[in-house]
Amino acid sequence: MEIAEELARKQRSISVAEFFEKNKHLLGFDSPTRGIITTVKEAVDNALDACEEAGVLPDIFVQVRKISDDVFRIGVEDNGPGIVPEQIPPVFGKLLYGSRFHQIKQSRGQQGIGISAAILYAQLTTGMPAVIISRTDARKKAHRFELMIKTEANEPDVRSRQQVDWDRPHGTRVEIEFKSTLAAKKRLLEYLRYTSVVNPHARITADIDGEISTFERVSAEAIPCPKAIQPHPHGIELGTLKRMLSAQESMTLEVFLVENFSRVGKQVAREICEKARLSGEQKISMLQPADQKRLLSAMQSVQIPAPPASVCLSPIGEDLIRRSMDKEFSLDFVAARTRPSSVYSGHPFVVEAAIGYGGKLNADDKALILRFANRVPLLYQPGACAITNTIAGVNWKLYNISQQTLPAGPIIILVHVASTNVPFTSESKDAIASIPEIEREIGLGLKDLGRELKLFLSRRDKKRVADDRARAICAVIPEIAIKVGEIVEKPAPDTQAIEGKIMRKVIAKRRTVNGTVQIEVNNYTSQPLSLKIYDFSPDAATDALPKPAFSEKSGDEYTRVWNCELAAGGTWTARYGGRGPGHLDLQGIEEKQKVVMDLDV
Amino acid sequence: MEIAEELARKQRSISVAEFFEKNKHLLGFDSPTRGIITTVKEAVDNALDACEEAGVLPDIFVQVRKISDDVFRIGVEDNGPGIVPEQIPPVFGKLLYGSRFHQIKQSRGQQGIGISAAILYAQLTTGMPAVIISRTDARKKAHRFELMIKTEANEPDVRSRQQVDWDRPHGTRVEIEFKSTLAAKKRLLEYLRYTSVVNPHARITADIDGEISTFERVSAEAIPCPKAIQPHPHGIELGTLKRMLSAQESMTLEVFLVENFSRVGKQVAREICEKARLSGEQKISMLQPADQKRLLSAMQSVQIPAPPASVCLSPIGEDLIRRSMDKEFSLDFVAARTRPSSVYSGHPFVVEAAIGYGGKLNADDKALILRFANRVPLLYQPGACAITNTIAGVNWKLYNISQQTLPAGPIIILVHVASTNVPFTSESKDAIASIPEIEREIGLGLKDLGRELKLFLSRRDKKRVADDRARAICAVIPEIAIKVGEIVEKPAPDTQAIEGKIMRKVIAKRRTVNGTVQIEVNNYTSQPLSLKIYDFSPDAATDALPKPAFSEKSGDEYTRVWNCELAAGGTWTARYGGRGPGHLDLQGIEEKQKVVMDLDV
Amino acid sequence: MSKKDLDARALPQLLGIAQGWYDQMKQGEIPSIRLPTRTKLNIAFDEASEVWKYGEKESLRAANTEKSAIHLLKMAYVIAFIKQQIREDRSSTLRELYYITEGWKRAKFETQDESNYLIEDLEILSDLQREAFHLRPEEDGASIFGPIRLKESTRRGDRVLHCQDDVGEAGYQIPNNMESVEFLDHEAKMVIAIETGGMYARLIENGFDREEKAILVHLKGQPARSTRRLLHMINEKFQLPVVVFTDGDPWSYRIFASVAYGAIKSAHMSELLATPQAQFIGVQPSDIRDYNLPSDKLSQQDVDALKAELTDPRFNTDYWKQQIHLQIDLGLKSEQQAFAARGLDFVTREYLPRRLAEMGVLKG
Amino acid sequence: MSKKDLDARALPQLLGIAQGWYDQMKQGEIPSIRLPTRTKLNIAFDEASEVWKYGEKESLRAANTEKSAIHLLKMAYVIAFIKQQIREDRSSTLRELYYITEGWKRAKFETQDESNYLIEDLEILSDLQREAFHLRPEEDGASIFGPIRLKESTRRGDRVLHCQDDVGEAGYQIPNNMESVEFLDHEAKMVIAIETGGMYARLIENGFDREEKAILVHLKGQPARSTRRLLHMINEKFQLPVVVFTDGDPWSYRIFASVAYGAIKSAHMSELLATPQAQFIGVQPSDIRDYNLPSDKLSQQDVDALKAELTDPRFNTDYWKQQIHLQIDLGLKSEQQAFAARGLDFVTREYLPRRLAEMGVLKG
Repeated sequence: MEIAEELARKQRSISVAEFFEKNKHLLGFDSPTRGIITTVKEAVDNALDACEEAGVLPDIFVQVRKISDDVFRIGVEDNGPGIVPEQIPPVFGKLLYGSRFHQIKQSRGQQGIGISAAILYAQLTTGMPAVIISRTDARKKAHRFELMIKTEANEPDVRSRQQVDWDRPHGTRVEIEFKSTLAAKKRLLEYLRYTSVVNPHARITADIDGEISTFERVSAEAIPCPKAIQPHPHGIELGTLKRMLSAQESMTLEVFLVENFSRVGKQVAREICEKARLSGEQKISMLQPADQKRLLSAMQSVQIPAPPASVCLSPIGEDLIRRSMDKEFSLDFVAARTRPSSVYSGHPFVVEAAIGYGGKLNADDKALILRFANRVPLLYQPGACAITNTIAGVNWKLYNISQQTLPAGPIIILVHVASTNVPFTSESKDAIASIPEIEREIGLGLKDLGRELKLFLSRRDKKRVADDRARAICAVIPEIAIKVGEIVEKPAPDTQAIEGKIMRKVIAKRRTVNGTVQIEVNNYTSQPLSLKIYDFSPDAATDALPKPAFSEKSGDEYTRVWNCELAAGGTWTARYGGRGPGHLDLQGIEEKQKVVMDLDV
Repeated sequence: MEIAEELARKQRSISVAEFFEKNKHLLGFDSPTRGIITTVKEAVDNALDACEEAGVLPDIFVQVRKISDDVFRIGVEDNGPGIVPEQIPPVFGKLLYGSRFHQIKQSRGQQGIGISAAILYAQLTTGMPAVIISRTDARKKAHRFELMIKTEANEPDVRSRQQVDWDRPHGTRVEIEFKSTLAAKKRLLEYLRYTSVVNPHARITADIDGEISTFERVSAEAIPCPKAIQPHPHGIELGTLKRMLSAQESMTLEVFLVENFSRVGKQVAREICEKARLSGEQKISMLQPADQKRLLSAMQSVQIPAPPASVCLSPIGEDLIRRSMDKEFSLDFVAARTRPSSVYSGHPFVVEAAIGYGGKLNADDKALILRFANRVPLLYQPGACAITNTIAGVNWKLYNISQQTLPAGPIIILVHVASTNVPFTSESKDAIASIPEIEREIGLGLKDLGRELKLFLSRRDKKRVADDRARAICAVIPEIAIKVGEIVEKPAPDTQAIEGKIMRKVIAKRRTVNGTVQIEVNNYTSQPLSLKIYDFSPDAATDALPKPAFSEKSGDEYTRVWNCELAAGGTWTARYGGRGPGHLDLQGIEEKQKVVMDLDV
Repeated sequence: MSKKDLDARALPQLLGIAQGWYDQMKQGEIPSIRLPTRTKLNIAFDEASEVWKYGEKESLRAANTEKSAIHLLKMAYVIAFIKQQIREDRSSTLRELYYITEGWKRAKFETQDESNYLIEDLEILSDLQREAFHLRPEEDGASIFGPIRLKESTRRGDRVLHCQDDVGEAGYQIPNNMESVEFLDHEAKMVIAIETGGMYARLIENGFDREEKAILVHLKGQPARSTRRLLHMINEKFQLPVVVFTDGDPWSYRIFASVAYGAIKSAHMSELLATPQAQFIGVQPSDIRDYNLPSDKLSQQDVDALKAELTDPRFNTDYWKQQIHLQIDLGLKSEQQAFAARGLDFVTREYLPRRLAEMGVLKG
Repeated sequence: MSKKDLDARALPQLLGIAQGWYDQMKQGEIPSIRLPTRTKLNIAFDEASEVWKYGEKESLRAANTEKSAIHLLKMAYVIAFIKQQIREDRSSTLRELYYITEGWKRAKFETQDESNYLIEDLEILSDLQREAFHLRPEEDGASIFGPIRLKESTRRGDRVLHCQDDVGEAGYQIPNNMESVEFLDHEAKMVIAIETGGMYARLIENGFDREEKAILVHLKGQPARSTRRLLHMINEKFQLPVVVFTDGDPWSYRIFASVAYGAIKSAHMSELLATPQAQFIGVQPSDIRDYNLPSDKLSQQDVDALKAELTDPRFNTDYWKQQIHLQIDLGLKSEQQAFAARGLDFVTREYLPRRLAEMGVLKG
């Protein structure tokens, strides 16, 4: 026997399930720690996608329960449309089976691998079947399946199937038992929090081994489900075109173009044919390989409008982003941009960006960066991601934000890329590849937001400048006057004139001199005013002159209130014996018209 | 109609070819530049594997020809056993089809994806079918196929098939047309050079668009082909065990264990059964899930010898590694280690390491690190690789090698990991994952080599110390003597006594003073010697005294030879008129006993 | 000017500043000061006095921010303190002033730099040297050796000293306040200002002061104000030529520039401190080439400094442009003492006589 | 010792070194020298002279490697050069020596450090100061002010000077070579060695030299050898107490240590340079606490320096251990002039009299 024949006997087909069983890391199951996050993520992605397709407000429940030292039972339950019983085995028990791979529209899951892979790895480590409960209608019972996967065949292996009662009128529940750890609990909660930020219409409740966290929805409106579109002529490769041609051999070329591509009407189709030097009337079965190449090149060079993004994409929207960010981080400033849709290699996409400032954020940190693709948070490999790199490429100093590669300060930056085909750098979907069109859109969005943030910061700074000037005039200049008087050996000049001329506000000063507290209020505005003057201090001040209209002790401190009618240019003073530090306030005048100064500090 | 039913209509199966077509980057086809390297690599890997299986000395021809601006035709041809015609379509036209996925042995390719994926991406970008020519026997004709892949079905699409004449008596040739660039030509040649280093039995010839490079073999012995073994009980997971059990339900447990696992004899099988509290006589079909878990845990806790690595692995061997490294880098020092085989998670592996020093290597650079897995060079992602990290973890300063994270200096470090299952960090096979057992072996090998290198360096340093001392005594001390004489106003002391006492060697000195060249040879050994004294200089030296036995002009330089019998303690001198720089040498005395000093420098 | 005269001039100047603020405040204005901006770009050559001074660019500092107001407050405190010092005939160092402000609450100085800068402001505003404020510099004074006689008024009475006959081999130590020194007479033909102590001692050992009738001044690196004042005073009073002898590197050229044209930091004092007639004798970059002096490679910092000098108005002459470009081309720098490589007498027997003749200081 | 005497002693010493090598080579031995190792660990207290000197640890340097042989060759060249200098009554700086070696081929010095180190070797081998080799230090000499009269022999004849009456307000400038100075008489009770110029001037202004009969010596930071030699000479000749007044930080304590015990670099000269009777007056860490002086935080470098001092044999006394530990606890350092925060007279009216009384220098 020839060697070649001997070798031939060993050749075998390999099932895709076998392949992925051996290559766990490809799908994010390389470590038990990460496996738990990947499993939850795949199940939640499916749940959100299903709710979206059914137009339901998602109400998702995530449960992680410890079974033994290293075994955890993960359950994810939604109120989606449910899955018809016949589809449950292939959907959960077969890799590369799903509804979204061939559809051109924004969705979270795409390959039909995620949840089946989770079930595959679970059965590999614990040998336990997955449990699926699903109900499609309140009038019907729920179905409960126990499922495994026949690895050699990549086919579902149904271990049991029964009808059961279930408290949800419709929805799906998956349960998987996994060898894992809870080391990444923080990251898991982070994933759920960020998921809720970009899915403001979803309520997510998590029960992580008894510890409950709820991420409430900020919007009670279900988001419209994106609809699939035809491929765009700019976005296909020769191999795909050939395939499409051979599937519909009896059509004429013009009809083929019009019916199979988005944005191609008769006018455009004719233009393409002309450019390719082909007749629109000929049957496509007649096209020679050289014709096909010319056709492709014509399709890609003719001007064609961008694909209809509004149909197939579902951005979150500026208002909802602002609200969800504010909910999670209580910000001083937040702005969001949803960019107009754009296109790369024929794939439509929309970039959304938001910037938040202040609030609970730490001023000493680097900016917090939240990356999302099709409403799914990206948790790993920030350094490899176009979002991170574009943020680093913006000159933040232009917007008065300090920057060391990445911007720094109490800042949060959110970027969401929605597309019919998000270009991930790897199948584990951790980072977005560097596509110039996408980077350009992210950059434009961020710069726009940067300008808005700068405006906010400069307004804040202006207020600071005004305060600074008030301190100079009301606190320091009087001291200069005293010292200068001493030098020239004359009485110190009165600095009230300066105060009035420059400030045109109401100025209240509080000062303690030799055991006497002096309060002075000057009305430098052009209006007579009715003021309430509040003074807080530990002094009883029974000798106060004039007598306060009100005086009360609360805790260790007294509160005194005087009412005072003050003409334009008028001055009001009060004094009492005391030495404690205190605090002054005015009512009856706008905040920006008032200056309160503690001269004891 | 229920929503669930509507959704169900859209569910479809996805072919693995479709999946990989959409996810190019997973297999290293993400950029046109890298695609060309990946394609050559997959084809060369297959060629080497095939030759190995057939026991043939590989003779591989790689050809890259530019067809148009961005289209290249890649051809790879081997003298392997060839492929029988019926197998050619599935081997090249179907992803996940191959002979090595289910075999436990060292091989380059494994998944049955690589070359088919290359054909898939080629047809996607150029629409051109791949051409395969294969011949299995000199007595038969070759078969020529034009092949494409039906993506939706992951099945071959044979476009033509014919018998042809071919000049190779047996072997296979693949031709693929690819949209690509030659930007990575240097890297491609690097890949071939390094491949030849770890496959010293292979001759590789490359014709890169007309530029020919040949990497000659250093060994004319075909390497023995590794043989597949049974899985080792320590290396399987519950899912796999269950699958094996259900495939052979009628066996008894003991027979099952003995027949299906390597290193399990009756003795071990009984021990496992005992530990699992199961009877070896019971039919395996009777095992309950809980029994299966106990069985697995027993299999993994019983002491079992490591798998038979010598059968399934094929390390290169120390001698061949040394020879191929020396061939490529002309080193001053080279040492290699093939470590004893070891095992991780039941997978046998062997680590080989080598260190080279000096030669053509640059002294200012970081060490050059060559990483290999199953005789395949790893070119990308060095930072993520256990080899790099282990090298960085060794304290090289202990071996007198400077180190800044990685060792530095004129050093080359080679590490080869051979295993039935190399744990790559990703499917593009760029880096080895951090497995403690493997890292330990790499570390031990490197430390061993480090000690040897240290020995070499210290011998070299000792020679330097001796030379240094000779310069001090023969060149500097005479100058000290002159200066000291000047200070104390006496004639300079004779320093010959010191030379003799300390050196006990033959010392030859050459000095030019005022137009006279003086040569002095002192025999400070205790033996009479017969010496030949060679003097090279641009001077004709017709006045030389004594007259040389031989004098000849060659080029611009004269060579003179004197014969001289020199008693122990004796001195011989010669002089001639001249001023040119020159060069002295002695014959008739061992290298380490001789000191030649040019006092003009 | 005698000490009393100086005090009589200083007090009204300082009080004038305070009075200005007083008047501003009386009129309901925010007190302010107006100062020239102190950068390289704002120094200009004054044809009349032949020195570089601050130019037209001024900045207004009004007390309308907390920072500026506190700056003026500090200035007021300092003026009051100086007034007291002058009245009591006391003096103090800038460092002491810094510590004294410790008790000034809001007017306390944060750093030593702050007090230095503030005193410079006062110098500019009052057109007086800090010595007039009874403030002593911390810096080390230089030494002088040569045929010149001077009178120093000290707290213990006047001292008359001849700088060859009445001093040790190290020479006469210049006091901090040159205003108390008066030069009486001399038998010299020139003044040589020398950067390093080694070369100063070499010239003394070789008797250069006697043989060539030279007054030797040891600059001790970048010269202190009192040293520059001394050179100015001798040159002004006796019209003696002044030459500057330094190492051949960019930092040393700045020493020459500060002697001849004034330093940027004290451009407001240039009329009192600078000696525009001073000439640079060496080490010139062309000397490094012509005498093949032992040298070091220029560092990147050196090259950067040379390039900065090309943009400095004080070096904007053909001579300097040529020398600096030459040095950048050579890529080398040499020290004064590098002449020792040609023998210990080379510098006094050959180099200096040749250069002095070239420059017209020594006739043939 | 007169210059002639010194020369008469130096020449035979140097020739003796050369003769030693000559004899070694005559006997067929490799020439070598033997030197104490110069590290902190090899200095020891010498009971007889009460100073810290190099201890027993020696290293042999034989010409048996190219590097060592060249070192000895260089030494031979330098000895020949010094011999010539002494014969011709010339002198030079170390920097000049470095440049002179330019023409010495294999014996040419690579760096300035090399010549410094080699001269130190020769000092140790010959038991003489470098001044005896007619080598001048580059360093700046200090100044002295107070009731003391001295005679300096210069090339131009002897000068007799009183350090209050015959000098300017900056005092008498110490020459590089103190061997040419002889102290004649004095009316002083003590010598105060002061780190900073500001404090030196403050004591002069406040008349402390007159009122308390104190000789004030300005150390100018880490004191040069000539300054330490001066303190040693006054103390030895007149048995006057010497107190050292520095800033309150670890670097200043090293100034005190080098005055009192000698520097590690010149431990071989300790008998001539150190003044073991010298006492530290302040600023003490306890002063920072007791007088609440304005202070700065210790940097990590400061703390490291303090900790290094705890292992330095020169600070191995209860007093210093206590003060240094206190300072580390406080985490603070203060400058001398920080006393100004309590008024310009505080240091002379209160602090110094109190400390001098405590130390027994001033009787109550």
